[in-house]
Amino acid sequence: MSITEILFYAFSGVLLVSAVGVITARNPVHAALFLVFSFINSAVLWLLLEAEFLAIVLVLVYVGAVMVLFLFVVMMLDINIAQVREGFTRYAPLGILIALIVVAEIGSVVYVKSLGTEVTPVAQVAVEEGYSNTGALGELLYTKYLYPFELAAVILLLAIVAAIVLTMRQRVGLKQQDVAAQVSVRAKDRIRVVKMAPVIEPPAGSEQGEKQP
Amino acid sequence: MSTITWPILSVLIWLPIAGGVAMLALGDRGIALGRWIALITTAVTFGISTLLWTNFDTTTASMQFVEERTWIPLFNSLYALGVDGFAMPLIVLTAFITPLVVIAGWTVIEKKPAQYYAAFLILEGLMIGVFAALDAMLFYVLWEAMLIPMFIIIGIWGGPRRVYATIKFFLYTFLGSVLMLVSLIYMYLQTCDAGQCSYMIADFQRLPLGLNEQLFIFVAFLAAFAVKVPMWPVHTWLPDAHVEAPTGGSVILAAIMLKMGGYGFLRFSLPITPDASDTLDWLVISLSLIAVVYIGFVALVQQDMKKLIAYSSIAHMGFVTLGSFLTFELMRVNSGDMTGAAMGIDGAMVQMISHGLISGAMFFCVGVLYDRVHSREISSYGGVVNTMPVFAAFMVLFAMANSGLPATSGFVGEFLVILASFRADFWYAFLAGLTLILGAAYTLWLVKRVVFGPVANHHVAELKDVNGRELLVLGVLAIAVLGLGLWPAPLLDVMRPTVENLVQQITVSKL
Amino acid sequence: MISQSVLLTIVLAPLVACLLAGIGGKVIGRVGAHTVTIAGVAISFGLSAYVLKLLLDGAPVVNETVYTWLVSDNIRMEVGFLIDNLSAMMMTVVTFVSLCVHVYTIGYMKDDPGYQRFFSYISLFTFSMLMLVMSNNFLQLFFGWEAVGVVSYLLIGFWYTRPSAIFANLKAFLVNRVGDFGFVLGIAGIAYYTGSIDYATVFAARDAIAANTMEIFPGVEWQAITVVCICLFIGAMGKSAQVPLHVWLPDSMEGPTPISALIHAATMVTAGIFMVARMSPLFEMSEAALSTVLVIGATTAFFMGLLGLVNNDIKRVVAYSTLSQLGYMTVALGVSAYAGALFHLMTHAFFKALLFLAAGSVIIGMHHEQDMRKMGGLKKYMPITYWTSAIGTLALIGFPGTSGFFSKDALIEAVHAAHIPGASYAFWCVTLGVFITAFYSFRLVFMTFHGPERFREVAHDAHSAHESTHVKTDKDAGHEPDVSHGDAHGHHAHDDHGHATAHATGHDDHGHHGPVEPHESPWVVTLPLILLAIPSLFIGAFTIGPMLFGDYFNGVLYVEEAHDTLGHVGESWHGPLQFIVHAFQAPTIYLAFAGWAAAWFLYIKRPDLPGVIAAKFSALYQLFAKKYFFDEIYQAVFARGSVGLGSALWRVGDVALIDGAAVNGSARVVGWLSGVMRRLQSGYLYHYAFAMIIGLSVLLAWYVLR
Amino acid sequence: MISLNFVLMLGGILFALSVAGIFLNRKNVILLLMCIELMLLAVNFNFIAFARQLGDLGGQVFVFFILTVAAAESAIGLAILVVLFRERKSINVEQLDTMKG
Repeated sequence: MSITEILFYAFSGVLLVSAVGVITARNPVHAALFLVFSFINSAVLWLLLEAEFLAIVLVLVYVGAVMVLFLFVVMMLDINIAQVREGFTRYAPLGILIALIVVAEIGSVVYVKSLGTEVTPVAQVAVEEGYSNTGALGELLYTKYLYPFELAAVILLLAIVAAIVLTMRQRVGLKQQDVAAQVSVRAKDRIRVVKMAPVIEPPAGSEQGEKQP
Repeated sequence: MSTITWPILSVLIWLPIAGGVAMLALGDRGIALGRWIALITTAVTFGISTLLWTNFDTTTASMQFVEERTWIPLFNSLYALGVDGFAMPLIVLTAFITPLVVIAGWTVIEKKPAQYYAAFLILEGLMIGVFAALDAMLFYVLWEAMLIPMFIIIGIWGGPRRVYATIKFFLYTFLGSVLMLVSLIYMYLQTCDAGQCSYMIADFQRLPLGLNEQLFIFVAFLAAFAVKVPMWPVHTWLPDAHVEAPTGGSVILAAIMLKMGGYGFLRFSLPITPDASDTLDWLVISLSLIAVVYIGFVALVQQDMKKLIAYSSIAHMGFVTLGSFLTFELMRVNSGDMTGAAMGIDGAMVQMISHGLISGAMFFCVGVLYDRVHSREISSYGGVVNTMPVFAAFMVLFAMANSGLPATSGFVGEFLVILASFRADFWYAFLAGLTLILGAAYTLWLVKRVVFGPVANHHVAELKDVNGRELLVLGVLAIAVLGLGLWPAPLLDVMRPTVENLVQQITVSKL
Repeated sequence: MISQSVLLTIVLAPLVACLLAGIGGKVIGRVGAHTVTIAGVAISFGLSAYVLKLLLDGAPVVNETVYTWLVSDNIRMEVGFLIDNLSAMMMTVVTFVSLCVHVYTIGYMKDDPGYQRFFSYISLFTFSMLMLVMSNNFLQLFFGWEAVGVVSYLLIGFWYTRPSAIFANLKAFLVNRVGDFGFVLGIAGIAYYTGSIDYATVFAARDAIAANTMEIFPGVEWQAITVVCICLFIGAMGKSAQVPLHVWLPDSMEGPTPISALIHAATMVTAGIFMVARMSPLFEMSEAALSTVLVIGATTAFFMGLLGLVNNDIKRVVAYSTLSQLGYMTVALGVSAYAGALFHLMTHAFFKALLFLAAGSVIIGMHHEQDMRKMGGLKKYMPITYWTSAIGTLALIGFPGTSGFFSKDALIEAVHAAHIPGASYAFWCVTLGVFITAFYSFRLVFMTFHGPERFREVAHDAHSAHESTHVKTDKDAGHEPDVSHGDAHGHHAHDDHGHATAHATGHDDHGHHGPVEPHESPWVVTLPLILLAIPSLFIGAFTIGPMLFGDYFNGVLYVEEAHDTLGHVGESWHGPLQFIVHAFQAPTIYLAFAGWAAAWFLYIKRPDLPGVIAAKFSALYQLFAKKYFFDEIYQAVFARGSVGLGSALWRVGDVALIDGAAVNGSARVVGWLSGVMRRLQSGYLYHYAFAMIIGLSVLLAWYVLR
Repeated sequence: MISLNFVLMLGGILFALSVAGIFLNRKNVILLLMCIELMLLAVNFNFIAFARQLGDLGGQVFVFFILTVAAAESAIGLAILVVLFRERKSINVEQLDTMKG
């Protein structure tokens, strides 16, 4: 048993424990933190599996961005934990049963049907000098997978726009400057010239003068 | 061979569609210009379609004016167009009817006129495409695409129960055609097994198929085409659709869309599955005869003019299916003597063209009345001749044509089919011949109640006779109806090689 | 040689005139309309006579194609002309009668707003009839056949505001269509067995038909030729109004009188006779078909004549007489005396047209009164009409020397000589029919022209009674497709000019001419009467020799040796005079005189008796007055029956079963199913998620365990 | 040498845990979202394991895309959550039954 394997098993164990923590934690904040922890464990495992770039991305993107977002939302929203936890165990047997079935199925695929052993592993060539997982991945992404990559970028953009549009709200009664309206204003919008009969009586003399020419 | 080197069929398909798109772009504000665009587009299309006729080689049964381009390389589907003696007259008919529809709707349509015309223009292109398609996938796509403009036409410019009618129309036709899709895909896979994947109809026709396969394919096709024709008992969408459709929609529906069913039988069912057709021809023939007799009686009691004409359409289309499927019975009865088979198919084709003209004309007539009184009920009329003598003359003419009077086109097809069916079985001819009586009964009773008699009410008393526009439409149709009735020989000459080829083809068993 | 252009001119001249008068009617005006149409028909008549003369001078028979209508499956359908002695005779007769009617119409229709239209129609009719008789193939025959039917339809319904007229025209067309139905089947049969529809080819191949049998009902073999001939004859029954398809002819009297003369007496109704004669090579092959023809003709001849006895409408009496005479012609066909039938057809065309036109003249003179009970003593007011109609009547009853005598007597002789099944029944029918014919013919003459001047007695209350009958009829006829109108027509007289304005104002014009003062008609009316009276009197004597016993129809008509009844009659032929003398040895002529005498006794000597007799034999009288209840039965069975059947099929089949159960039913099933399914949709997100996960694991399990 | 089977099994168990988590925390939308993240992570393990086993970087590319989409998804999901909370003052799934048939 090499050191790699020992490390791998150890981190795997921690990963599973923290995953159990995610699903059983009473407090969503704890759950989120457990999730962060399992992500970090996963990142380590991925490093061991020679996926260095992804491991870093996982930490940067997930732990750094997504999980922060989660925590942010969890804390921002005032969640009634008691109410949410109500009937926590009601479906637990079913859930555990399904989980066991899934495990059994995957186990049977892996061990009984020996799907993994059918896959002939490539001879592990020694990594050549100057090989970079990031570089190799990048080369692939910007050549063969260019279109999907662009598409992914668009999806992200879409997600940004969508998130903003969804959460933005127009508050009523907010005093705001409308520059367009200010620029396009015209005189007649502001001043109205009204023609009306004189309110003040003209001097009496002139009236007489008119009546008796 | 034809002397036309430019892609005439593509022009015929895409010109109206381009016109339709232009109409959409122009919108309702430019409708004064838009109407002229629509008219000119359709008129030019008709003009081009006559080139099809004049350059048609009447000595060959093979496809003419063929165009082939790659369309969907993934499954070897081609953008392949071409016409033979079946498709060409139907294309000309389509191109002939559409300008009339445009003229007829000139001032009548007030709601979203640009979109109305656009729908008809696009529909025209699609319909021509259906007749011209040589690739089954292209055929199928156009066949389904055609439903959309019609769906919109009935759904937007239709009568009060238009939603019910459109959904019924759509579901009925769609149900049939998905089954057709299944069998098309099946045959495509068969061609792949044979080595060369292809969706070409001609390849399907050459495909060797066992009897069971043929039976399934035949039934699937039957589902698609019988609904379209429509045959009893899948006909009930037609009266509803007709009643609710605007005049132009009814005209196109009756004049052209119904013909796609008949065309499908001739293009797909018979040549692709000759043995299944042989096995199941009794079914088609009995349904056709039921259509003629049963629907004849049903038409008699209709109170709604459009419904009556719709039912009469079903009865008349019964002749198309009857004529198309006589071949096998003839072979059995006359121990292999094929005389009469070509006559039956000739009759079916002539009946299709003629019914296109006559039913179109009848719906125009109803439209003329409807535009004035806004009622389709027979009882709302009576004595129309007193106030609209010119219209009455046309109506009587078309009614006579509808009841199969010699010298009108309505007679030719019925006569040929009766002649051919007599060879197969006396009773076929007998039952088909009943249409002489029934057709006259329901049509002329309609005429009696609507056209003749004293002025029935103040609506009728205030009627104005046809205006120049309506006179043009009815006059052109009258000339066509009489022309085809007095001299149908050119039409039959065009079809002869194709018909003979088809008869040859279907008498050879695929087993 | 007869050139094709002459023949085309004969046919197209009336058509061009029709189009000019019909489409350009407003432009050319009334005078223009009758000028062009009369010119057209006159040209046709002149050229027809010229063609006839050419043929008599030995010109070869013309059988040529004008153009090919269509070619389908190697059967060539053409439009062409066959001009032989038969068609030449028909052309001449048709154009002559048509010409007379055209002239007559100027006077008869002078006040009618549809003047141009009327002329257009009758010219169209002439065209159609010429197409029919000149045809050299079945297709064109059928075209002419239907075209005359359509014109008849248009003309019966000429006064389209009158409900009874538009009812009658629908009825006429539909009954004719029943005949046409048989006719088309017959044509189809001919095309089947001979592979052609050209007369010459078909007749040459007639043995091919005769050699075949067909099994229409399982187990019953019929000779194909019999089936084909009977089918063709059904067509003739419709057009020539033979029992049981005769019901339309009396009703067709709703049309203007010139039409009754031209179409419903002289020409169109004889198309059936013409057609069977044309098909003589076929009919000769089947004795069964001939017997059918014979029996139906005899029945029509006798029983329809009886109905003429009780009718009081002047036109209807003549109409029943027409039915009866058509029966005579059919009987002649049945005994293979085709020449006799055609001969009678020709003479009948003249004298029956004459009678109708005379009746029309009386109607004009009486200011459009048709009820004979309101006439009488018209002789001194309308002398020309009287004398011409007397001539017509004498010809009709077969007074020795008149043309009707020759044709009818020869015909009865031929029946006497016949031996095919039904011949003796036919003989009794036609012999007794002579008595009946004489009786009702003179009844008409006596009631109209002799006796007291009853038109002066027409009281106002009687008039209003007539009014109410009329209203009732209108109502009856208005709402059923095929309604007969019972007996209402039997005794109410019509305003023959009830055009739009008159009708709209409810017969106001009747009010002011209470007791009418009859007057002789103008010359345009009397001239045709005189023109027709001449052939009615004389043509028989001149033509009987060549037509019946000579070689006029050689090569046209075909008679089997065994059926040659006319040849038998011809053995004793020694010229017209001897024929008259010979006739006095047979009972027929005495029966005719007896009928005359009986009519004189009952309607001049003892005018009170008919009512007494009618009361005494009221059951019989009712039977006749109701026309053997044919109309009622047809009305109930066919008209109401088909409407009822249609209604049932529609409501049960279409609305309830197909639409209700199948179409909307499946929609309802879908709706109900979705109603059940929607309960599964709790709306809770996690339920959907659970469902997905469970489904996923099941799917996975299926993959794993497979 | 880490065996492929072990990694696959690890992914499977992680997946099963997140499935169980969906059942347990059915009422808390935030936790549901977290479970989905966990699920995606489990799937990513498989991709990475096979990528390594086959020496094909395509698997890692896929993980990359999955991460992208998952990020987008959770962003939008949380946005919806915020809006929902603003409307209902609660994120209790029990109250969200407008889709009830």
